[in-house]
Amino acid sequence: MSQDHSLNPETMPAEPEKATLEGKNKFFGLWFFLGGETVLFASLFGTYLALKNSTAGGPTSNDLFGLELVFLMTILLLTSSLTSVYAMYHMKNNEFKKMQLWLGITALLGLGFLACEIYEFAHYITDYGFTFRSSAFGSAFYTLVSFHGGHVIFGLSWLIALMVRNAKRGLNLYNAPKFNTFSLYWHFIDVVWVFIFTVVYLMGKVV
Amino acid sequence: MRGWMGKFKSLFLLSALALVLAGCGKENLTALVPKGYGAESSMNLIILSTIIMLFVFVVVILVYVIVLIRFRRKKGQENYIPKQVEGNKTLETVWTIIPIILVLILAVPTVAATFDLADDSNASEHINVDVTGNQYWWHFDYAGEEFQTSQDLYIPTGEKVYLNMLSSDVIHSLWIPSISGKMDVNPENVNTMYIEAYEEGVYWGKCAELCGPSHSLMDFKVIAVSPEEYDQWVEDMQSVDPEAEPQDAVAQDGKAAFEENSCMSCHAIGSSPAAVGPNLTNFGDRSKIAGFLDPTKKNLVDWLMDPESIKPGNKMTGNYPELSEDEASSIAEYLMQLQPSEITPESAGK
Amino acid sequence: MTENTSTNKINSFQKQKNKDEMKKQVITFVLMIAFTIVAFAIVGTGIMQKMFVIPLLLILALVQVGFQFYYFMHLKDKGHEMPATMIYGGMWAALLTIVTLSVIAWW
Amino acid sequence: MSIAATQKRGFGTVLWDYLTTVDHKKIAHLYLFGGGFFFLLGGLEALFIRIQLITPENDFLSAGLYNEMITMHGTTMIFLAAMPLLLGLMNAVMPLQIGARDVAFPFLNSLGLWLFMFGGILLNLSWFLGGAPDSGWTSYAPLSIQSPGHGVDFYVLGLQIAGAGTLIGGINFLATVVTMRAPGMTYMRMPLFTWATFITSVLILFAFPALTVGLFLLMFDRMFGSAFFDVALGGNTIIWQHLFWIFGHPEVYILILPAFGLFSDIFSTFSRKRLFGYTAMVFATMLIAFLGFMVWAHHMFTVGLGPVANSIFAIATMAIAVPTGIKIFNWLATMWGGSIKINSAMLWSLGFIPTFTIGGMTGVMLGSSVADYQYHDTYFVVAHFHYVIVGGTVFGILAGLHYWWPKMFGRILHEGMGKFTFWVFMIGFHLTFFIQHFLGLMGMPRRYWVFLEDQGLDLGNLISTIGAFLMAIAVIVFLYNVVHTAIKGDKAPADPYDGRTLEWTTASPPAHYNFKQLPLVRGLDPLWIEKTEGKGKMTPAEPLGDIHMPNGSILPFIMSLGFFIAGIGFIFQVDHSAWLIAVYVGMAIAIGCMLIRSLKDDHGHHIHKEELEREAD
Ligand code: HEA
Ligand code: HEA
Ligand SMILES: [Cu+2]
Repeated sequence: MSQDHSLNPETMPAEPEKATLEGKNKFFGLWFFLGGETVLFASLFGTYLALKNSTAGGPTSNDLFGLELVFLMTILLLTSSLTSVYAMYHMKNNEFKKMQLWLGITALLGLGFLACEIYEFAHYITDYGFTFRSSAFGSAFYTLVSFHGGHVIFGLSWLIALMVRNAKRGLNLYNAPKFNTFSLYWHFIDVVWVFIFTVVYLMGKVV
Repeated sequence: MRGWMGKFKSLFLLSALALVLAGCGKENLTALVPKGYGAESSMNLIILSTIIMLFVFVVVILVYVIVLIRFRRKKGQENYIPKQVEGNKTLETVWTIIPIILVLILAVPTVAATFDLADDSNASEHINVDVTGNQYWWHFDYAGEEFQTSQDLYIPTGEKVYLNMLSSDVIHSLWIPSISGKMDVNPENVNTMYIEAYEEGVYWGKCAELCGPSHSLMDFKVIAVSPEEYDQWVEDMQSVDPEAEPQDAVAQDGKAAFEENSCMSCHAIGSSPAAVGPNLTNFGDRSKIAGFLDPTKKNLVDWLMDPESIKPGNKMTGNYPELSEDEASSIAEYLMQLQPSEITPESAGK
Repeated sequence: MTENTSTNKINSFQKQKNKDEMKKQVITFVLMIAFTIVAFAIVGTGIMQKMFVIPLLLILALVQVGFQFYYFMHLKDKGHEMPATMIYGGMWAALLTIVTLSVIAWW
Repeated sequence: MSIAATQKRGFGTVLWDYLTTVDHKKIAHLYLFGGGFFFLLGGLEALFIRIQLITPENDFLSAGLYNEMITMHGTTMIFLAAMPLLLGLMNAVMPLQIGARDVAFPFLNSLGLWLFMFGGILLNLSWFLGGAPDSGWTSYAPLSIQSPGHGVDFYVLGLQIAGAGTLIGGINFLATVVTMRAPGMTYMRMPLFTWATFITSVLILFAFPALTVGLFLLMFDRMFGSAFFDVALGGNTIIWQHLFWIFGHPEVYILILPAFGLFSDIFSTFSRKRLFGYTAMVFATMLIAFLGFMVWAHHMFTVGLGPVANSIFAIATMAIAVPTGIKIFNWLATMWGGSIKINSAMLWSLGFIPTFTIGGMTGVMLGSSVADYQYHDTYFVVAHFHYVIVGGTVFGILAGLHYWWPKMFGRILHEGMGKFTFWVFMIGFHLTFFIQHFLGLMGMPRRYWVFLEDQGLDLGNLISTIGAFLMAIAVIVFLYNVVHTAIKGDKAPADPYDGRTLEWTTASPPAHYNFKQLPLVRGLDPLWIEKTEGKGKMTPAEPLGDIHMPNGSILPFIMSLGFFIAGIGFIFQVDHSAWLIAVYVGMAIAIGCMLIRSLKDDHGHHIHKEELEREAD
């Protein structure tokens, strides 16, 4: 089949993720999407900043947040960013097995992050009675952080689907762009988290 | 601010007047004939910008007409290929610079007027009225005085009156076209706006922010009277005795029925700053019933019997026992007799 | 339907280049972690006044995000002009949004 | 896809073909069909509004129904009529103009279309399921929070779904322009309509996420008890207004820039002249888009943001007059010295210039904040935006339809009827809306269910209503024209207007792969260059070879259906939790489709060289 041939050339090109037109399209498409996501999160951050002091007598950010957990979460997510870079490194070297391995580690770190987040929310709800409905601050906090969490969940599902689907078939010019777009998306999630831990947690602790 | 554009203004006022004379626009309602400070500030800018726009429009249309007359493809020109022009630096610069200048001419006075109208640093030296917007009526609480009114706002002419506005439900917007532009009445924060009427009269006020089904019926009146009359009116309002028995028997029945049917749980006669329903102290003096109906007894009875059919979605409907025709009629009689002052919309309207 | 391609060799020049790039990225990572620790330390110990902490935190975050974009996501590389434009555009709109909502929705 | 060809095949096949198509030209047909349908619906709602306002204190509509009518009129017209019609034109023409065989993401293109369709249907179902939204197309909180029934819920979910479709469409166009231009088609050789598509897509990309977030907040408040706009719990209703207008103002440029683009193409074609000041036109478009993000608070001058904010936004708003003026004058200069041929497409374009100039100028007047204290929320504003939206966007859509009808459908619209439509519509339009400037200043606020007697507003409103009916007549004639043309219109040649750009090098309508061989572009107005240099035909940039095309798929349709079902579930789960089943089922369908899409490789198919050789030019 002609596709087979063009997607599995004798030597992999230097940038397998952008070697085909489809690959290029995916690459640009995802970047543009991230441009839009920037505004999406900006709107959420703006809403949060406008409402962060509207606690309606309930717990404030300073009462709630503990830095230890957030630090752990940050390290998990930052590290997962690095591991996905390793995966892309191996993709460019056409070392499929190693790529899968690093992607696997990325997924585990992401799962760890999610577990921490769920624990954190449960802690606020049971120990402080602080919920989505408590106050405008509560609504804004949970919405912002869960939108990020939702992105992590989506990213993980995407990653797992990619890994499982391609486990047997190896790397080619059809799926290399998919791995690459995933990694860009994953980095972006990390970027958003950097602002969340800075603006929500750290600044929420500075009184 | 006043008179920064003498000649053009009088010219425009003249043409505006012509419009009014031609039957376009109702006096004391139209923004085209300003009778207050805010409306005048706005009108100055409206005139200035209209002049600029007319200039621009004339230029555009001139070129447009010339183009259409001179450059139509005529018979015998089917194969004519015009010269392909890429552009022209000079021309393009000209039509970039001139609009910039025009915009600046408009921007400077706009900014000046914006700051002028937003200046509330002297509010405490003037009359302050706390305004509450409600679906679908207005509550006016005269700060420092012991009385409130609804629907009719009395102000002295030639003086700044500061309105501190808050909504009890959704967003409203207070607008008195011939005295002042509008400002939103938000539920979470007090907005302050000052108004000043130049002449005595009854001015129409409207709600300008969609606030539900009866948004279009949320009218009110501003009654501008001379400062002396205003003082008199304040005095009259101060000295109202809410318990006073009406003169005739029908009205006395009305008062009883009014109390029996728990009207008082929402309305107040006499001072009551927190109002669920309109304050009725000077109901008999009001220019309109429910903000927009002529003050006839029939209209009032109709209102009392079935407010929903008159102001859909209002909050009185269903909150009081059903009235018999008689009860409604006697309550109407009672309310119409609540006329604490000689200073009324009628006397101000002249 | 497709045979595994990992047998395909890629030339050694390319490999060396990828390796160099990877080295930079690891350094980037170390810096990012360091920045994070500094940020948490400042807040955790409370050694600084609010007036200084908040701008400092924001600067630390911005630099970190710059690292992510430019090194991890290769925005610095050739062929990324259009993506960079769009991200800057998005950030501009984002900045306006955030500034407005935190400044003029003030009550 | 010519209409004659359609008739030869069974209805079922055609339907299936359209449901599964990923061909940008057929997707364009669907956008035009859907947008056209919603335009009629929105127009009908406009007529109801005008009938209600024909006399003072009319009781043709009840108060609640009137509010539903204006809300649905505005929402339908903007989101379901104007934008889809424009997206339809972009889909039909932009890939042809850059010499591409397809778009970057054919599958997503189709997904965007179906999301719009199902979003629109969902929104309009509200009429039958307990009442339409009634808080205005702007849905200001807390009115929209307190609005009883499910109307606003339909608004939230309908727009969320349709909006996602638009966003997807925008990203698709961006990637298409970046990666799929024919050899030689540099950015600065792209026709203005392509430029407009590109920049409009940028606006979509940055504006819609703000609406997405706003709608989520509204949905959370209405359905899940959050407190964003609940003042008692510290909420702030101004946040909604900011988010809505951060989206809303760029949105109006999303509506006008494509029209600007196509007018540029039309003026230059029918003046037989190169567009005057091409570079300035491109940069003016960018500048409008850029400034468009910094002016949204001019819708909020009366909110009480304070004099500093009001001044900044007033100046930024007025600044937009400058790049727009550059455009107006460049169009005039394009025609100056040209050889102007006036047909229906050109008539709409010529009608646009004075009309839009008036609308734009009243815009600048509105931008003067203190003057806006008077204009705001009155019929002056209604007049302003109908002048720019109808006089700009709708005129633009009609111009584009007349201009590209042969390219899209293979037949030429009837000229006589076209001209009749234009004149009646034009007269009706000015009758309807010019007087509204004065109505507003004379004290008539907008969104008024009734106006009272004896306020001097009767005559103006009567005239306005009469004008609306003239527009309705014009629209009906246009519809008749479409039917007439489909049945016995003249067959169109490839290049009926002595065109200048690449779309006129393809057959009318084009083969589904557009170009047998990609053309080599040698400058701005590539076809014109070849014509003046004697060849009259593009030089191919590649030898004849196999063409790779994407496969059709029903998944976008089913996926959108899934979101639609989930949307209904979300709306009614407030009443009874059994409706959550619909949410789960709908989401399962949608996610299932996504999984199928990502797990099943789809390499598309090839059209072989031999086949292409067999087909005549
Ligand atoms: C296609 C849609 C479209 C377009 C293109 C515009 C264009 C403009 N609009 Fe409009 N606008 C709307 C759609 C649009 N608008 C809608 C729908 C609303 C109401 C929403 C609602 O509340 O429901 C609205 C409301 C609206 C308001 C808020 C009014 C209020 O609610 O109080 C304002 C205020 O500044 C405004 C301003 C402008 C300006 C300055 C432009 C400028 O872009 C115009 C620029 C053009 C020109 C100026 C003409 C050509 C220029 C020249 C010939 C050069 C020389 C000119 C000068 C020097 C002046 N618009
Ligand atoms: C693209 C946008 C667009 C378009 C094209 C129009 C077109 C029209 N609009 Fe609309 N309008 C808005 C966007 C638009 N409008 C918006 C955003 C609002 C604000 C809403 C709000 O306040 O929230 C508004 C508000 C608005 C009002 C103010 C209502 C109020 O504030 O109370 C009025 C009143 O006159 C009006 C009238 C009209 C008319 C007469 C047309 C005409 O041009 C329509 C012409 C079309 C026709 C007449 C169609 C003919 C149809 C048939 C012949 C029927 C065929 C039948 C079938 C087969 C179904 N519009
Ligand atoms: Cu705007």
